[in-house]
Amino acid sequence: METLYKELKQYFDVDEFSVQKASLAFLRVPKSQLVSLLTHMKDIRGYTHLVMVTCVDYLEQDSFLLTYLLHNYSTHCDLGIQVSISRQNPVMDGIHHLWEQGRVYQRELFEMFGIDFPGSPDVHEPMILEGWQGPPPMRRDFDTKAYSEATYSHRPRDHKEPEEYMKQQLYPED
Amino acid sequence: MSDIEIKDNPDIKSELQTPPEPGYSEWRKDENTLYNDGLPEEEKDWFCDARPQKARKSVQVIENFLNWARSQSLWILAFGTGCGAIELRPLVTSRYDISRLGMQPRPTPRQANLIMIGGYVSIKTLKRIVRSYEQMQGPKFVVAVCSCAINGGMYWDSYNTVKRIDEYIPVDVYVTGCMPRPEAVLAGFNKLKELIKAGKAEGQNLYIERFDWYKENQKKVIKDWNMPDYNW
Amino acid sequence: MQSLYPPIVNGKAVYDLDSQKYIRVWQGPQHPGVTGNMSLELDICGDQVIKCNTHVGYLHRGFEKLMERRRYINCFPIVCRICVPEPDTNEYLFAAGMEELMGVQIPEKAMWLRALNLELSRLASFLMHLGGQSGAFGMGTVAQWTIAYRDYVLDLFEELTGARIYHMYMTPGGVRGDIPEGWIAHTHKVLDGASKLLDEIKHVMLNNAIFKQRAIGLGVITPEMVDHYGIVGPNARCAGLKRDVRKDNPYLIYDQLDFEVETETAGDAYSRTCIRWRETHQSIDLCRQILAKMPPSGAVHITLPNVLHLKIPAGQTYVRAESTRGEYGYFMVSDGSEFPRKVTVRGPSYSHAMALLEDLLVGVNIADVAGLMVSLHTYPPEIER
Amino acid sequence: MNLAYKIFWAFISLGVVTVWGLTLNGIVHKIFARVQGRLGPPVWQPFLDIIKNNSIRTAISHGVMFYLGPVFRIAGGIGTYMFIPVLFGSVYFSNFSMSGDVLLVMYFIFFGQLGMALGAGEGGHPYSAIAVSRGLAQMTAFEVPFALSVISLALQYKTLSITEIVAAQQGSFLNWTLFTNPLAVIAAMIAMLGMNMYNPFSLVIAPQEIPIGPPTEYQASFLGLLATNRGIFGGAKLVLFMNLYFGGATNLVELIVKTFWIYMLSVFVGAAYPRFRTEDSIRFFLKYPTALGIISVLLFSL
Repeated sequence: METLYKELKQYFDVDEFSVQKASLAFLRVPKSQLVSLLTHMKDIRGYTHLVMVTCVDYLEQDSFLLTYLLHNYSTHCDLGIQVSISRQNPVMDGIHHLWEQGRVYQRELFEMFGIDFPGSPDVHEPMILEGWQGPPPMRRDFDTKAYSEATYSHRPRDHKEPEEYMKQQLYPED
Repeated sequence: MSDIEIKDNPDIKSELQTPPEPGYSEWRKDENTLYNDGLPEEEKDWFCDARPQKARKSVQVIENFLNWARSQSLWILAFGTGCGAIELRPLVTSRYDISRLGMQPRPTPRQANLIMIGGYVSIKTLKRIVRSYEQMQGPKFVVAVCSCAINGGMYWDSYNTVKRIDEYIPVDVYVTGCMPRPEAVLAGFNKLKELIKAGKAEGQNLYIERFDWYKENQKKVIKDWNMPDYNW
Repeated sequence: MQSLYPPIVNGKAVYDLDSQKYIRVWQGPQHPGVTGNMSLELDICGDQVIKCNTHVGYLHRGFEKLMERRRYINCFPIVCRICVPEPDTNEYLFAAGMEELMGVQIPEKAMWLRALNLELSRLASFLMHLGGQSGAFGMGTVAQWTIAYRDYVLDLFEELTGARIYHMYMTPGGVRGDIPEGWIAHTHKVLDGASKLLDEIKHVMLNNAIFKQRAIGLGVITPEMVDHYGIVGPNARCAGLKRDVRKDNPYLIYDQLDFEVETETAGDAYSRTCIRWRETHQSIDLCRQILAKMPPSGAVHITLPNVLHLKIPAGQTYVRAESTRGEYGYFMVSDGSEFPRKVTVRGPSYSHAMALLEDLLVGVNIADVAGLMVSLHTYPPEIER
Repeated sequence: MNLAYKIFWAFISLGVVTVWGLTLNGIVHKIFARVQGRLGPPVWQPFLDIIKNNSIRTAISHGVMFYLGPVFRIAGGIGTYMFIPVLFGSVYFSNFSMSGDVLLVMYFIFFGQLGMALGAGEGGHPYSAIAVSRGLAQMTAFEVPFALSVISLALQYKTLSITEIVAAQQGSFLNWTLFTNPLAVIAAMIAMLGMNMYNPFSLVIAPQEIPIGPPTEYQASFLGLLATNRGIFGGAKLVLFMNLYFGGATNLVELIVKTFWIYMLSVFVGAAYPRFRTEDSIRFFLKYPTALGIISVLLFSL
């Protein structure tokens, strides 16, 4: 993995390389070089399997961290390629031309985080949520508990509160 | 896990937050017609806009006999709405075999009498459940399996699942547990049979009676209401 | 003769649904032929599907959001609910990810017990799949046999873990308990019965002329498609690729077990069924091997500090395991607090049921839609979580 | 015997065959269940289902033809039955067999299904339309070997009257068509597998693909009517096959035993096979059974 990083360093602006375990490493790449790096990894380095695309919301740093995890079936190694994009204008280049399932991940990311992938097929169509009117739900600033309490009614408990009840049972003198 | 605890239909009346209003809600034209607001203008002609009416019962003696027959031949709608559907398969196979009780899965809501709500209900599924429920021909029964259908269960703080299914469709029998064992579900079915025989499972008429209340609850959570107000 | 398929303009088929040549039908979510709660929007011409759209999201509960606001130990009861037929993979992966980030090692015996549990759950899931596959082609008898037999495997789980479906057995730091008395003999009995049942299934289902006629040549996956669509597990192995996480990246004690990766070359629904049939046998064999090689005694879990206030050092990792449907993975990010920063679940159905199914279904007879869909062994909650 | 008595006894025999047909349905479900390793529904379950379906309080109609679909179907079933002699030599259980022949009966077999197709088509559900087209295609296919087999019988017995065909088979069991014209019987029995809609020819009503088929939209008393017809039509078909190929029956016990075993053929095949696609089943019907039918016709016409 270290040698791979050194070789990649010659062509791309990769940094923040970290090895998690023998078969897994992460590195950071600027937004503009992501698609060319993925194409390079897929076509030349044998990282042909796109395991997943995911996003972590760093609200405090005002950025989204996208992780593209690639797997190499001949060395059985994973490489997580991470790219940080602005939270204010989340637009990213699509990878649906490299992997067919990329468009599904991009649809999900648009729906759950509001990250736009211009040109990706059906990306603006609702995939999982139907008739959703709130903010993208997986964003850190969306409070699911508050939303749930405001939208759905709660069934009142018609028995004893378990906390009180157990206290009476176990520590009656308190 | 999975205690066998079957509750009778909790009297919904006592838990109503807002009693059904005497006036007409804004989505109802008059006493007997529905607005069908969610539909596009050109499709409004295609759908029935009559308000559903309460079904008449026959003479008590005949009704008792018919109730007995209904209880002996319950057809379940084959709609796996959540994890609870996984226990439907052991139920129809040889270990538990609900066909002994005269029950069988039925793939179309038109021919089913019983809908089994298997656990959590997401908003997208709720829309389909309401649709399937309204397409079923009465008397129709609802068995809600798993805790999630009762009070939200594990997903009490999820933004996409409803916490009480009885606000949206009338429920006859609840089966608690996550997952309830097939025996518990079977006991729930037997309880339902008793209720039917006793003439207490009148969910269909309850739905019509409190139609406005149910519709308002449904429209509150289903934000894109693009179907007729009542799916005939 | 007029072409069956509509003209393609800008990469999209253009046709008029009102022309009475095409009809749009929905299969699901309320449809017995569709696996789980998802739906297919099929445009058909005569008996042939010309376009398919998969619709998912009927089971979305927002697990990844819910986990962000639960402590690590509170996540445990909900992770197994992501996949109902095979919850143990989720339990294992979440526990393994946590342990890796914490840098703890679990005892030897716990590893064997985890592997045993994983293999048993694979067995149960495969039995259900074989039943579903035969049921999709109308052979209700085999479906009844296998699904009923799966119940005996669930009985084993019940005896070992106390629950039928959701076991919550693999807690962080090991497993919850050791094997109860008499369980091993019971397990051997169930495994023997299962391999006998599988032989019967071979006679009734795999050798059946009509089954072969319908399944052979249905939904062929070529080796070129595998990486393009992200196909994993038996669906990739049926195209002739030797890809099995248990061999490639051995986890737990799989490097100490003796097994071969099953492959087929045809890539159609029949070869997928055959692979799964053989892998069921393999699971039975692995269970027997584990029972034979397992250390008889030893600690089954390590003592963790108070799990309610467990803080995990900052870091990120990806762990994977082989489920019945293929590679299952958890991507976990910790920021050093008591709550996980992000847990992403990579379910194998994600690529199978969406992009792959939509393309494979084109040109298939509408009668075979259910058979093809079941043969990919998709399970919707993995997609939407 | 005057006409009023005749009608009276025809209705009695209709009742008998309905009850027997439904009981057979129940027995068949029980046998399927036992093959699958479970207890199965009670034998009287079809009766309960009919009562239940008729006691549904609401029903949705989609128009006049939708109403008439099940009516046509049951008219076809009753029509089929009315022109078949049930018991040979019995004045009570001979229905109106003197006025019609086997061609009329075949017409009625078609009639019910076509009427049902019209009614189901008005249901408006795409599944109904797809299943109707598949069902009619498959029906046309299995009518070919059946018609060939009937032609072969007509050549053999030089008559089309069912009563005379039965009369010709009396005496010893060696006089049955089964032994005198085995090729025609095999062709017709394969056609019967298709008629009974069990596996492998059950694609039309397959729940996994196009659920339930033509009656997708039918509910409540419509479905009750269809289920009743399943008893009548199923019974009538069995009686027809018994008369044509298995020497008829002279008393009710013989009728029950023979129809039971004729029905069991579909059950044995149905429990062990998956189902054909429509085009495969059409191809199958037009291959082996049709060839057998043609050979048997040639044998008796030369």
